[in-house]
This record gives sequence, structure tokens and C-alpha cells, in this order.
Amino acid sequence: MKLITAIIKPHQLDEVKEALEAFGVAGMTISEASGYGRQRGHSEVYRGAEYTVDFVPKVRLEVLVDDVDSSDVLEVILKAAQTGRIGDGKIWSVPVDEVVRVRTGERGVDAL
Amino acid sequence: MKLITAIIKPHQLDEVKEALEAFGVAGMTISEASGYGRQRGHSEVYRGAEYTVDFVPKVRLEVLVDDVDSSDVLEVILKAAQTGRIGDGKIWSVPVDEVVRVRTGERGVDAL
Amino acid sequence: MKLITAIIKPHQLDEVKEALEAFGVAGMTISEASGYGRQRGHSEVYRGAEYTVDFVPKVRLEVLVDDVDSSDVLEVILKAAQTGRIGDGKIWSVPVDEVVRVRTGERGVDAL
Amino acid sequence: MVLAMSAITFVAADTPFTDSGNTAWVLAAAALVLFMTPGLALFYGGMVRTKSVLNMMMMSFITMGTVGTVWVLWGYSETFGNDVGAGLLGNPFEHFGLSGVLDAIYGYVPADAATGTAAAGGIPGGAFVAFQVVFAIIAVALVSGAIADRAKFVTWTVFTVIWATLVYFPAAHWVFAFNGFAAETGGWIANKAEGLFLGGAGAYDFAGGTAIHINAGVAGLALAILLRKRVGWPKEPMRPHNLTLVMIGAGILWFGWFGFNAGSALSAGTLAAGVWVNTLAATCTAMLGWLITEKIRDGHATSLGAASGVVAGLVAITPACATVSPWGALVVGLAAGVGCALAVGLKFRFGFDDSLDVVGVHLVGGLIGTLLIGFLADATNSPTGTAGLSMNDGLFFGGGFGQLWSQTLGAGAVLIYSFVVTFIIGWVLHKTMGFTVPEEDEVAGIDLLEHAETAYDLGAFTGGSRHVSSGVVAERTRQVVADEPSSKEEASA
Amino acid sequence: MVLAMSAITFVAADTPFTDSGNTAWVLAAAALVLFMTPGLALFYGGMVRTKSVLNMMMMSFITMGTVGTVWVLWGYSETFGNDVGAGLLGNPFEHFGLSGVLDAIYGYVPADAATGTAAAGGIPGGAFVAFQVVFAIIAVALVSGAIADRAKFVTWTVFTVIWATLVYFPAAHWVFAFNGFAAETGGWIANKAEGLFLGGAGAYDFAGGTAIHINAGVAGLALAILLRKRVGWPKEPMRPHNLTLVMIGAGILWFGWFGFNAGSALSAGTLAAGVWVNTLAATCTAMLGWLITEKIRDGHATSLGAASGVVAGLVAITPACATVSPWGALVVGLAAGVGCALAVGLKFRFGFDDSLDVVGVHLVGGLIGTLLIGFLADATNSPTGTAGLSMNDGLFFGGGFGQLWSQTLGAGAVLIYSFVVTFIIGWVLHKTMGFTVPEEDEVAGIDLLEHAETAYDLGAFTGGSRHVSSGVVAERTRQVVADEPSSKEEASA
Amino acid sequence: MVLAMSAITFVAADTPFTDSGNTAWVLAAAALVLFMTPGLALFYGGMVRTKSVLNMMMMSFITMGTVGTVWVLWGYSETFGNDVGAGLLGNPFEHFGLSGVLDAIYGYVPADAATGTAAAGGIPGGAFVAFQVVFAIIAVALVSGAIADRAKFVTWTVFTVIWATLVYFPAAHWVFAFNGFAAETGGWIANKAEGLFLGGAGAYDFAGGTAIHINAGVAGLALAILLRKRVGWPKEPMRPHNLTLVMIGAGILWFGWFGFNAGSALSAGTLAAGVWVNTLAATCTAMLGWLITEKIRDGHATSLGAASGVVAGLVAITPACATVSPWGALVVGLAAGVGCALAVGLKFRFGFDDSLDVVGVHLVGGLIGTLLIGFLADATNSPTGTAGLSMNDGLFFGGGFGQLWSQTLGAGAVLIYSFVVTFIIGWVLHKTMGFTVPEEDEVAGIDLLEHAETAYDLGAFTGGSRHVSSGVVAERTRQVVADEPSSKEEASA
Ligand SMILES: Nc1ncnc2c1ncn2[C@@H]1O[C@H](COP(=O)(O)OP(=O)(O)O)[C@@H](O)[C@H]1O
Ligand SMILES: Nc1ncnc2c1ncn2[C@@H]1O[C@H](COP(=O)(O)OP(=O)(O)O)[C@@H](O)[C@H]1O
Ligand SMILES: Nc1ncnc2c1ncn2[C@@H]1O[C@H](COP(=O)(O)OP(=O)(O)O)[C@@H](O)[C@H]1O
Repeated sequence: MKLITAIIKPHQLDEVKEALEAFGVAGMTISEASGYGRQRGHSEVYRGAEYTVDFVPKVRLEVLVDDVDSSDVLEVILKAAQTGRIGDGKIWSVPVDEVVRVRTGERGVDAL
Repeated sequence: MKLITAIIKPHQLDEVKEALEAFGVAGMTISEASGYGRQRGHSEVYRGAEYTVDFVPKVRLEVLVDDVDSSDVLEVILKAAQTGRIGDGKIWSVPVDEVVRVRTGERGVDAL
Repeated sequence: MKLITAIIKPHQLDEVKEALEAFGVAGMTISEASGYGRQRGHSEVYRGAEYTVDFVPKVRLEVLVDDVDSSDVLEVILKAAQTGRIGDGKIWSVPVDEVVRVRTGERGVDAL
Repeated sequence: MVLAMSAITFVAADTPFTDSGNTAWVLAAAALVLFMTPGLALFYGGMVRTKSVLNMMMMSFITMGTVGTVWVLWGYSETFGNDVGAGLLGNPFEHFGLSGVLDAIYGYVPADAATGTAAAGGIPGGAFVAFQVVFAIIAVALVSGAIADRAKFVTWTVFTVIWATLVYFPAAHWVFAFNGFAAETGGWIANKAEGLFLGGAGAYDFAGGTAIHINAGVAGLALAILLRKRVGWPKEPMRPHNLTLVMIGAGILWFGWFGFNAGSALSAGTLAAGVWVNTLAATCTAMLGWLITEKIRDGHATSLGAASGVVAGLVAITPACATVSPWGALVVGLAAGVGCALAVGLKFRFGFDDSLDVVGVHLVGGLIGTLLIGFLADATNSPTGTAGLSMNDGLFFGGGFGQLWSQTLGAGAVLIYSFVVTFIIGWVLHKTMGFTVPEEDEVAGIDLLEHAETAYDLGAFTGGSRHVSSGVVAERTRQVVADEPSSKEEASA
Repeated sequence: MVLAMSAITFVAADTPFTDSGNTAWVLAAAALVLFMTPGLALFYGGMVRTKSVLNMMMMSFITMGTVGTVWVLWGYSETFGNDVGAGLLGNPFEHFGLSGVLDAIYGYVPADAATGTAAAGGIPGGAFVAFQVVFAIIAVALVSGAIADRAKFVTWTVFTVIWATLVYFPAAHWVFAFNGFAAETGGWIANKAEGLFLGGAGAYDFAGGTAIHINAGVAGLALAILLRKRVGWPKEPMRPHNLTLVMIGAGILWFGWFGFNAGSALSAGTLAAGVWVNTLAATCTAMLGWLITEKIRDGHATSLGAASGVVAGLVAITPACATVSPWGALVVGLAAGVGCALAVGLKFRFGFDDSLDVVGVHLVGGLIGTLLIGFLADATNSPTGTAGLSMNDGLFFGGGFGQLWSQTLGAGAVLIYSFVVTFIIGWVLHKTMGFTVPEEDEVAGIDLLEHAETAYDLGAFTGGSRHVSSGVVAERTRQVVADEPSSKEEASA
Repeated sequence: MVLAMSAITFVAADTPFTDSGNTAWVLAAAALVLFMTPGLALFYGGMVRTKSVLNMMMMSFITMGTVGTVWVLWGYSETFGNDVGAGLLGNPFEHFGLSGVLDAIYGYVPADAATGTAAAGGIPGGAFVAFQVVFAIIAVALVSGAIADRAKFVTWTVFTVIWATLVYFPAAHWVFAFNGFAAETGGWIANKAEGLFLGGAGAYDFAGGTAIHINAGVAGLALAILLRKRVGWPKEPMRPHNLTLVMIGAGILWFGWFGFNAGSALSAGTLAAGVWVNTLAATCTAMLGWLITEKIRDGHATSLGAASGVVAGLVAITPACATVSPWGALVVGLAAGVGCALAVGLKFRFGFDDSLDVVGVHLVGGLIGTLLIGFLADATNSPTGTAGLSMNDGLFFGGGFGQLWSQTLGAGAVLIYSFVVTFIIGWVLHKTMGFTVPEEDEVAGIDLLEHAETAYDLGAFTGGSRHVSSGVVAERTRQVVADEPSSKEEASA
């Protein structure tokens, strides 16, 4: 089992979700995040005083997948999230020892 | 060392927290998340226009545990988080190379 | 490749960010989190009714690093995040199988 | 009403005319009081949890819709039409649809040349209708705070109509309908009621301590007892989700209340001005009283306490504002601030979930103000006295127990009547329509389940679409949430 | 205006004097109407997404700045100066900079001793200026709702000046400038216009159903057609980001509208009081009408629906408030509530992105109210009638088609004129300055790109610095966002 | 006050009477001004960070409680009681507890038949008390903006009482107490003060540019210098946490300010109406001036700038609203908008942490308005002139340097007195009670540590309990936060 984590642009979320659904991934978990990298932040001005925001909003997406699907899923996310502009984000995968579905207690692939 | 991550229903958090405390887990970290899966979202209506929300609010819970405790802790969370209804969430564990307590610099089990 | 995750005090974020930049880390992702541990929460009072908040606000920081840098980066974060008071947080690292830069599809160290 | 002074006889002027100054003030005051109900919606809305703020506000807004409509149809007439007997009810058909009201001129009283006091009244019937309808609206809306987060919206809507008709309009008739003002004969509390047990003296309730606050407060108590508690109460903490809303609401209430109290003079002169001053004085000390109580008991003076103290003071001075001196107002306010700050804990002791403390603030505050008149009524230095009108002194000013007794009877009558009738109305509605939403709907959020809305979408994501959504803007052809019970059930988790 | 009643002849009193009561009411009413524009800013601001709330509010605020200034310079004179011919325009130079206005006394009408009606008017020129400027401001601000989230701020600013000058001031002159009130000769819709096609009867528009709501509504339509749609519309859902703001805004609008309508009597007497009552009555049934429509069609009564119903009712009763009875007001409100609730769907059918339903609420509501006068005008029981002023009956009260025809012509004339001229103004501005921001700016957030601000920073982090920022407080020496196109482009992602 | 015109002699009428129209306006105006302080709470509250919004609002609210109470006790008397000598102070015991005030009628001035001007005044003592107390409250509350986020709440509470007593009441006496109005002899700035250095002409300050804005502004400066800076200032960015609150606050302030300025006429006639118009005119150009300055300097026109410009314009026109023409008002506004927009940067240059720019807006704006009267006073076209009252011309209208000199002296006297005395009061309080919270409390959030509250709990979690909490609803038996210093210390991290 693998856990694939992707940091993507908030805008691309719908596309990624649809691509994953189309591929057959049944579930995922997302959360709000802020990223720092090559992509620049922005400045705001309040009564003439500048306020620089270094971090840009990102979505953090997590998908548990079976080992065999892992590189395909990564590929699916990659394609759907790509805009070609700086700040498109990262995807990584880590090995998972165990997965359980809370409702049933099922383990492993059955838990997905 | 293992990192156990659980996606649970926000409602069950108190129960899970208490169960973990009872078991002897001294710390944990949580964050807001949104999940997509078998559980359906909901619809809102604004001036007759429908607005579908696909993701449902979840809590993401992370607990670092010693290898020997890991399956027990997972079991504890599983039991406390279970309601038996769709959307109860997932629990998974990943191997951890190193853990440090920031305050003291202690490593490994001492850092928990 | 490693994924280093740090739970730190929100206050120390700027310092950690600057230290990482100084060290040469080019990117990172953060998100809001709440922690439970030795550090106590606080109480609020509304019309004489007490409301106890057990969790304290934390920042969750994730940095992907090359294997060789991983212990140095951990050290950099440790030093920058440390205030010596209870609640300074934890840092841990997990092994990563694969990293991709979404924009270019680059893999591994090139993706950082 | 200025007319709460039992000594006044209403003179039908030879050539009645409208006083543009008095009318200007009453129209402005009516607008101020109208504004109080949205203010109340904010005050209440800020105190509930995020997931039920819209429902809470809607309980106030819908009351404006229903009670406003009903007022035009039969409410005005039921309240201020000629009494149908024993001072208990106005004739609801006399002015049905406001017939024969707009072209009337009410409350003409000649100016008192000796004191330079402006004439009371001389206001068009429409202005009186306007001023009174906003009282009716807020009286009903106040009740909703006792049953926050769990009332079925449609049942609440029906309740507003029935409660206004069976409880508020009668009580307002008793207290506000003076013989010879809008109609020949009025209500029994307002007027000398020789034959009745009041023994000759009307209770003083200038702007509605009994008819509005005791009434709504005890009605809230009845419903809080009748309806199930909120899920988790009192074990689970339920903190106000947005105290800035509470503060805005308190500010609006305070602002509008000057219309409520000083407008009740139905004239712009010495009486109204004195009432204005007393209203402020009591509010100030009530805020201080509440905050000092908190500071001593809890260690902190809170913003919710300040807002609550303001409202408690306003409630308590409402009946008393015309009959106590500025000193008296300071005392009334202080008593209300301290008293209500202590009283909001009662619900935990007695175990009724009066969610937003309608009992602790409105019932207790209303009682404090109404009863303190019996002690502090000051025929010389009160606005009534300085305006040259006669009134009784209270116990502390040598007036004996007479007025205190009248106050007690007036307050008690409204309290008992309202509790009993409200309980019956609530019980019937509960058995027929159901008064509460299913517990899982409450947990999932009453805003979502009852109104298909959520209050806030403040996500920082700057994209065109919220990250947790993927919707289709289309005219609704089906009823998504309601049609899919499973989704509802799941949403509750 | 009370003066909308064509039967009134303005008498120049021998010794004109100001009526302090009438003046007090007009000054208070002017303040109430002034407050409506911030209220509108909240009402509109709550309905857009988080990233554009400030821009939305700024469109209202800047309108206060520009139109207020322009009004003092030439707007008042263009509207209420002596007509320059055919009832189409006031002389903009006559009172340039308000010269010769502050020391005038307007609208002196002797009291009608028979009915006890207060004299209309007797108000200083300055009070009339004050009351009218706030109308001009909100009329222009209303338009902005149609082009939310995407208008270039500087172009909007210019638009407010041009549109006020070329569209609003003329239309207000037509409808509000009565012969002999502020000037000798006024506008063609307001006055008997024998020679013109109205055939002898002016259209009734008491407080601005045509000049303000139809006018702004159709101008919104013109701009919504002209400007590109919001990115993603109608596929992407764009829900209101903060419904508590919408509710506060609706509350303020409701409150202020009593100044709008009852203030238009320019006096505090029977007429103003009756208008007040009608204004409330219509709002109540409009809210109920909208909510019932929603409940039947969508399965839920929403808070946005309640707020929208309130505004729809207020819009519709605005022209009609003085000429229908309370019963008529209940009907007008109900019609507007149901009608507008159905009309807000039209934009999806016809594909114009009238973002906040200026068309569905203001154009449709304005038309409903203006035309229903033709049916429901009631010379006996309306505020006008009860105040002793003469007026025509509508179709349902035996008055025939005459008044309906006048109403139709008045409404149609404003509608067509406004649509055409607004379209031209918009088109020219679009070709010259550009009227919309780049799509990527809209996506990244118009608040950030146009105003260098974001509305909220509610992060729970208790540190001194927000976790996503690391800024330097310094006086600005450069223009960061604008100077660095790359950062802008990236920010949009 | 209308009475600021030195030419007026107050005539004690043979049979004094209240003018219901004037009284209606003053009562409404008093309510409007009362509303300004909650408005200020929002305006200020939106500008601070999330963790201190409640404390910021509480500083305004508690001021209402303390100053309102103190006003009733001795404040009114100290301000408007008979002068105890040299025009420096009213007798604080004369009307202690408002004795002998409610039944008085103030400011009776016969109508000027020639000009048709309404009589000024004829208002009950209570109305004057009401109108003046709300001025006192907001004057004190304004100061709090300079010391946001770090003031010990209890010390601020004590400060409000002492500062009102030692600084505001005296200054208000100087400026607002006219001989023969509420008392025989009044303050030295208001009245011709032949013997003093003003040399025969009073300074014009219609509604409080000196007594309120310069006074509060310079007091803010004194405290900002005295108290430690906020942790991190000026390095760390501290952005407004909720600009929608700022906009609501600005809207309420604008609305209420018509009561502030036009109410100061104490009558509803030509004077009040002209003041209303000038108040609007100046605000409009001030907003434009601030936004243009921003656009040129920073590249963007911001919503905070619009709100700030509105307030700056209102501040500057406050003293001048009755003595300049509408043209003059446009100029005063523009000068204030540009001037204050530039002035808010001063604190960075001079290194005092005037957190919310009380100095930049109120001191600078107040000075601009007060001094510009010396140039722009227009005896012909100002509201005062058009109302038929005599006044001096300013430098630009041929009046020479006389009035400018008076203005300078009046402004300078208040400025110096206030700065010195405020500094001393602040210093003593700082040494005795401590004026600032510990730095770690500020960092952890003053709302939490001083008030045991946090403003928002907007979590999307739909459960019955917030995920970060697990509380017990119970009556407090202990003082958790305060009793456990370790938890406090930790919470700060
Ligand atoms: N080393 C890293 N570890 C974790 N997250 C990273 C790292 N580098 C970048 N990120 C995340 O990826 C996002 C995009 O990175 P950025 O450098 O801006 O653009 P790109 O990936 O297109 O070169 C960042 O906003 C951040 O959230
Ligand atoms: N493949 C997955 N990867 C990551 N998270 C998942 C995955 N599948 C489900 N989840 C998370 O688990 C939650 C519950 O899943 P769901 O399918 O709705 O119910 P159940 O687990 O009871 O079958 C989801 O809301 C989501 O947060
Ligand atoms: N076992 C754990 N697993 C995950 N996170 C933990 C764990 N223990 C502590 N934490 C996180 O570390 C933070 C600091 O821990 P705490 O025990 O309060 O202080 P310290 O680390 O200084 O002893 C907690 O708030 C929590 O976010």
C-alpha cells in the first residue's frame, strides 16, 4: 500500500478529483495548505504600510492506493494538476504498513 | 517508530482523544480535513441555484507511537472512532525513521 | 528521499523558514494544526460557563529533502524552532519512494 | 406610553391636529424599534454555533414577516380596538385590515402652559400603528432565544402567529390600551380598575416591561421546558461562534431602544427627553454591574458580559424609565446588571436549556424593573413628574406599598397567563406538527437541514471554485437534501 | 414625494417659515437613506465570494464619494433647477455648487384645517438637498450588483459620474421635479403634461420606483449584457461567502427604507405615517411570498430568500406606498415576493450574468410596484386619501385604465431611456478604459489585484505574525503588486 | 452648537416652551451619536488582529458604561454648570445627579420672522443632557485606538473616568458652554472673552473639532508615547483582521455623524439642514482625496482608505460645518482626505505606535478643520449665514486674520492642555496600576488573557463539539486562566 500526497493549486482540484474518479479511485482526503517555493507571494497595503505574504494557498491531497496502482495514480494526478506554470506543486508517495476502514475494520486493499 | 494517521468523523474526536489518553498516549496532533468517498456530500440552495458540496468535514489525527504499541493504538482509535455508518474514515500507519522532541532534542521513544 | 514533518509553535515559523532558506531549502508546505500534549490548553468563559480548549494551535511543516540532507535539515529546524518551553513540538522523518514536480514531471532530487 | 400615567384624562380636542414634531419623533422611533429586530437577530445569531446562526436569525426575520402581516389584519384591532369586556381583549374585527385607523388622530392632549410641557400625542393613527407593530414583532422574536438550534422552522413560523394572537396582543391590550386614547375602553392593567383586584391604581409599565419582557421571558421558559434540550447540553460546551456579531447586535439594540422607551412618550418633549436620559443611565450601570459581577466571580470581564449587561439594563429600565429619577435609573440598572448576571446560571441548576438566556435576561430583568418601580417611583424627579404629570410615589419615597402591590399584580398576571397559555400552545404544536428537528439534523447543522444553507464560506483559496465543492448552478428541479434521507443521515456524522 | 399627487398646487406662503417637525423628520429620513448605501454594500458584499467582498463594498462607497460631490456641484441643479425645456432636464448651472439653495424654504403648503392634516413641506432648501442626494447615491450604487467581481474599479468610478449625469439626474427630474416646488417648472412625468402623450395625468411614483429601481435595474441589465460574464459562470457555483453580512445589510436597508418612503412625504403627518405602515405591510408579505415560493419550489425557506424578499417588497412598495391602502400594500408585497423569487432564475435562462440579481429584484420589483398602482390605487383608503389629498383610483377601484396607462408610460419611458443610454455609456467606457479586469485577476481575487487587500485574516494562530506572511511595515516606496506582473500572474494560480 | 455663534444673545422667553420639532431632532440626533460608539468599536475592532478584537471593542463599550454613569453624576454639571471662575470649569456639584435639569427648558430663542428661520432650541434640559453625554462618551472612546492590543483593561476603565473628569469635561466646558444657555456663565473659548488673550472673538467650533477630535487625538499621542509599543511593531506586519467590520463601522459612524453635526444646531431648521449638507459634501471629497492619494502613492485605492477618508472628512468638517459654504466644505474635505492620508505615515517616521492612527486622523483632521475655518469662514453662504445669524468672515473672504488667530488659539489651548494632563494621568496610572499587559499576554492574545474569550469559532466541523475543545459547562468555581500562571505562560507560545 502507498500513500500518495499531492500539493496542488486549489484551482486544479476539481480536475484532479474528476480524473481520479474516472480512473476508479473511490476516496481521497484533502486539506488546506500554504506553500512556499519558486512561486512568489503577494503584497497587500494597509494605510500605506506594506504587508508581504510569502505563502500561497495550496490544496493537500492524500490518496491511499494499492501498490500496483500507485504509479498510475501518480500519473493521473500529475496530468490533471499540471498547468505548466510555476507553483504547480509536488506529488510524492510513501510506503504504508497498514490500512483500516474504520466502519468495518477491514484491512489492506479491502479498506480502500 | 510508526506514524498512525486517522481520518475520522469530527464528532468522534472527543471519544478518540479520551480513549488514547486512557491507553496512555501522551500527545497527538490534529487538523481539519475534508473527505471524499462513499459518504455523500450535501446540497445548498442560493436564490434557487443549487450548490453541491462533495466533500465532507473530517478530522485528521496523527499519533507517533513506538513500534510495539502501534497495532494497539490503531485498535484503540478504531474502536473509539467507529459508529458503523458510512464515512467513519480510515486509519493507516507508516514507518518513521526518526523522531525528535524539539524542546529537548531527545530522539526516538524518549521524544514521544 | 525523505519527508520531514515538523509540528512547531506558530510563532517560530518565521525563524524556521528563514533558517531553512539560509540552509538552501527551496520549498516547503505548511498547514494549520492543533496539538495535544504536555502543554496545557486554556479556558474561556461565556456567561459564567467555562469552556475548556484542550488543543493548542500549531503549525505543521513539511519539507521534502534528499536523503543526504535529511539529518542536517532536521537539525536546522530543531534549532530554529526551539524555545525551550513545553510545547515546542516534534519533528519526524519518513522515507519517500518517489517525488515528482507537477509542472515539469521531473522526478527525484530534481523535483525539489 | 406617556399614557401609562393613570392620572391623565384624554381630552378630545375641539379641532384635533397632528403635531409634526411629535409625529416626527414617533415615526423615527418606530423605525428605530423596527431596527431592533434585525439587531436581535445578530445578537442571538452571534451567540449560537456556526452551524445554526442562519436559523437563529431567520427566527427573528420570519417573525417580522408574520407578525407584521397579522398586525395589519387583526393584531392592531385586537390590541387597541374597543375592549370587548373586562379589559381582556380588544375587538379584533373593529379595525380589521386597519380600516378606520389611518385617518384618525390619536392622543391629543393640550399643552400644559404652566410648565411649558409639550402636548402629548397629536399623532396620526398610522404613526401609532407603526410604533406598536414593531413592539409586537420584537416581543415575539425575543422568545426564540430560548429554543435556539433545535426548533422546526415551520412550527416556529406557525407559533409566531398563534402566540401573538393568543398571548401578546391580549397582554399588550391589558397594559398599553388606555381608555380614551385609541379607543373608548382599554385594558385592565393600564386603567384604573376599581372593580378589579388592583384596587384602584394601574401598574406603571411605561414601555413594556410586563407586556414584552416578562411575557416573552416566561414564554421562553415554557418552551425551554417543553422542548428537548440541545444535543449535548449541558455537558458539551456551546460557545458563541462570533462575538463581533453579538456586539453589533447589542449596539443596534441599544440604539433602537431609545426609540422603544423615549418613543413611548408619543411626544417629543420633557417626558421623552427624561426617559432618554434614564434609559442611558440604567444601561451604563447595568453594564458595569454585570462586568463587576463577572470580574469577582470569574476573574474576567467579558465582552459577552458587556453586551448582556447592556440588554439587561435596557430590559429593566423599560417599564421604569418614566417613573424613576436619574438616580433611580442608575439603581435599576445596577440591580439588573448584577441580578441578571447571577440569574443566567439558574438554567444549569434547574436543568432547562434556555439557550440564550431569555429567562435570565428578559424575565428576570423585566421583573427587576417592574418591581423596583414600587420602591423607586419618584413623583417629583422622574420624567413623568418633571413633565408636570401626576403619579404615585414608591415605597422609598413615602408612597407606601400601594404601587408596589399594583406592580406585583400586573407582573404576576402577565407572567402566569403567558406561561400557561404558551405552554398549551407549545404542547399542541409539538403533538401535531412537532416543534423540534431530529437530533441528527441538529447535529449536522440546522442551517443546512432546515434552510439548505451555511453561513460562511471564507476559504482562503482564491480559485473560482471552493475546494470542497463542485456544484452545478441550475434552477432546482428536485429537492436534494430532503429527497435523500441517507445523505442527510450521513451528513450528520 | 407628497408632491407626486397631481392635485396639489403649491402655494407660496405670505410669510414662509420652516416647520421644525417636518424638517426634523426630513433630516432624520435623509440620514436613514444615507445609511442605506453602506447597508447595500453589506447586502451585496455578503453575496459575493470572499475574494471580492471589498471590491463589491467599494463600488458602493466610491459612489457615495463621487455622486455626493457631483450632486453639490451640478447634480442638484440638473435635477431640481428650472426645466430647460419639455420637462427633460433641469438647468445644471442655476444652482451650481448649491448657490441660492440653502436659504430657501421649499414646499410650503398650508395646513388643511378641515382634516387636521399637517402642512406638507415648510422645509429648508438644505433639507431637500440632503434628502435627494442620498437617493441619487443609492440609485447609482444599486447598479453595481449586476457586474460583481469583474469591473475595473477606476472605470466604475468614472461610470458613476457619467451615469448619474446622463441617466439618473434626468430621470429624477422627470419624476421628482414638481412644478412650483423647488423650481417653477419641473419634469414631464411628475407634472400634468397635457401636451405630451401622458394625456393629462402624471404617473404616480411616490418614492422612486421608476426613477430609481426600474432605472437602476435596467441599467444593470445593460451592463450585465455588455460586460463579460464572471469566469466560470454559470457552470461554477458562486455562493454567498457570508450570509450574516447579507442579513445585516438587509436589516439596514429595511430600517433606512422608512426614511426613503415615509421621508418622501417631506412632512411628518398623516401621509408619512400611512406610508410608513404600507412600507412595513408590503415588506412582510413580500418576505412571506418569497419564502413560500422557495419552500414549494426548492423545499427550503432560506435566509438569503428572506433577505431578498424584504428587499423585493421594499422596491415594489416604493412607488406605491402612498397610493394604495394597507390591503393594497399586502398585495403589492406578496406579488413582489413571489414575482421576484421567480424572476431571479431568468438570468440562467437568458444567459446574462446579472451577478446579484439587480434585474430580478429591482427591475422586476420596480415594475410590479409601478404597474400595480394602476390597479390598486385607492383614493379613499390610501395614505394620500386619508391625508385629505385627491388622487385617481386604479382599475380595481373603479378608476378605469387611465392611471394604469400613465403608469405604463412612465415606467416604459424610464426603462427605454435608461437601457439605451446606459448601454452607450458602458460601451464607450469599455472601448476606451476597459470595463472589466483581466480574467486572471478576477480568479486571483479582485480585492487583491484592484485594491491590494484581502477582507479577512481570521487565522487562529495567536502569534504576532500570521503564519503565511512575513512582511515589513514600511512606507511604500514602490508598487509591489502592479510592478511585478510575474507575481500577479503567479498569484492567480 | 448653534450657540457657537458669538453674536447670539440668549433670550429668556416670557413663557418658555419646548418646540416638539426641535426636540424630536435633538432626541433622534442623540440616539444617532450614541450609535457612533458601537460603530467606533467596529471600526477599530476590524482594524486589529483577530486575537484582540474583543478587547478593542470592549474599550469602547466600557467607556459607554463609565462615562455615561459619570456624566449623570458630575460630568454634566462640571461641563454645563455655572462657571466657577475664568471660564475654566463648571460647578460639578450644582447639578450633581442631574438635579434641576430635567424640568428645565434650554436655549429658547425666538423665531426670526424676517428670515423665516426656526427658533433655535426650545428643548428640554433632558434632551440637552442626552445629546451631550454621547459626545463625552465618544470623545473618550476615540483615544483607545492609539493603544490597541496592549492596554490593561482595568486601567483603561479607570483612565476613562479620570480623563473624562480632568480633560474632557473641562475642554467641553471651554468650547461648548455658552453664557446664558444652560447656565449663566460658560467657558472661555466659546464666549467672547475680552479680558483673555483671545481678544474678543470666540473660536468657532460647531460640533467639537477642538473639544473632541484635537483633544482625543493628542491624548492618544500622549498615551502612544507613554505606553510600550506592540510586540513586533514596526517590524512585524499587523494587518486589519476583518475589513468588513471596518466598513460597517465606517458606515455607522457616517450615519451617526449627521446627528453629531446637524444635531449640534439644537434645532431643526435652516442651520441644521445646511450643516447636514456640508457634512456630506466634506465626507465625499475626503474619501476621494484619500483614495487619490493612495492611488498615486501606492498604486491602489483601498477599502481601508475609503473608510479612513470618510472618517477624516467627518472629523475635519465637524468644527467647520456651520461656518463654511458647501464649496468650503468640499475644500475642507479634500484637504482632510489628502492630509490625513499623508499623516498616517508619521508614526513610522517618529516611532510612536499610534496603532489605529488616532493622531493621523483625529488630531490632524481636527486641526485641518479647525484652522481652515480661519480661511474659509463665509458669513454669507454658510449655514450660519443662510440661517440669518451673524458671524465673522475668514481670511479668504475678506475677514482678515482675526478669526484665524482665534481658531489657532482655541486649538492650541486644547491641544497643549490635553497633552500635558493626559500624559500625567497616564504616567500616574502606569506607575500605580500598570497600563500595559505583559508582552506574553499580548502575544497570546489580549482577548484571551484579559477577557477569557476569543472572538470567532467558525470551524466547519458540524459536530456538537468543536474539535479543539472538550469543555465542561458548569458554573465557574475557580478562575482557571488566572490561577494557573503556567498555563498562561504556555498558552503564549
Ligand atoms: N521541498 C519541498 N517540500 C515540500 N513541499 C514543497 C517543497 N518544494 C515545494 N513545495 C511545495 O510545492 C509548491 C510549488 O513549488 P514551487 O517551487 O513554487 O513551484 P514548482 O514546483 O512549479 O517549481 C510550493 O508552494 C510548496 O507547497
Ligand atoms: N483512498 C483513500 N485515500 C485517502 N482517504 C480516503 C480514501 N478513501 C476514503 N478516504 C477518507 O475516508 C473517509 C471515509 O470514506 P468513505 O468511503 O466515505 O466511508 P467508509 O470508509 O465508511 O467506506 C473519506 O471521507 C475520506 O476522507
Ligand atoms: N505522540 C505524538 N504524536 C503526534 N504529535 C505529538 C505527539 N506528542 C506531541 N505531539 C505534538 O507535539 C506538540 C508538543 O507536545 P507537548 O507534549 O505539548 O510538548 P513537548 O514536545 O515540549 O514535550 C503537541 O502540541 C502535539 O502537536
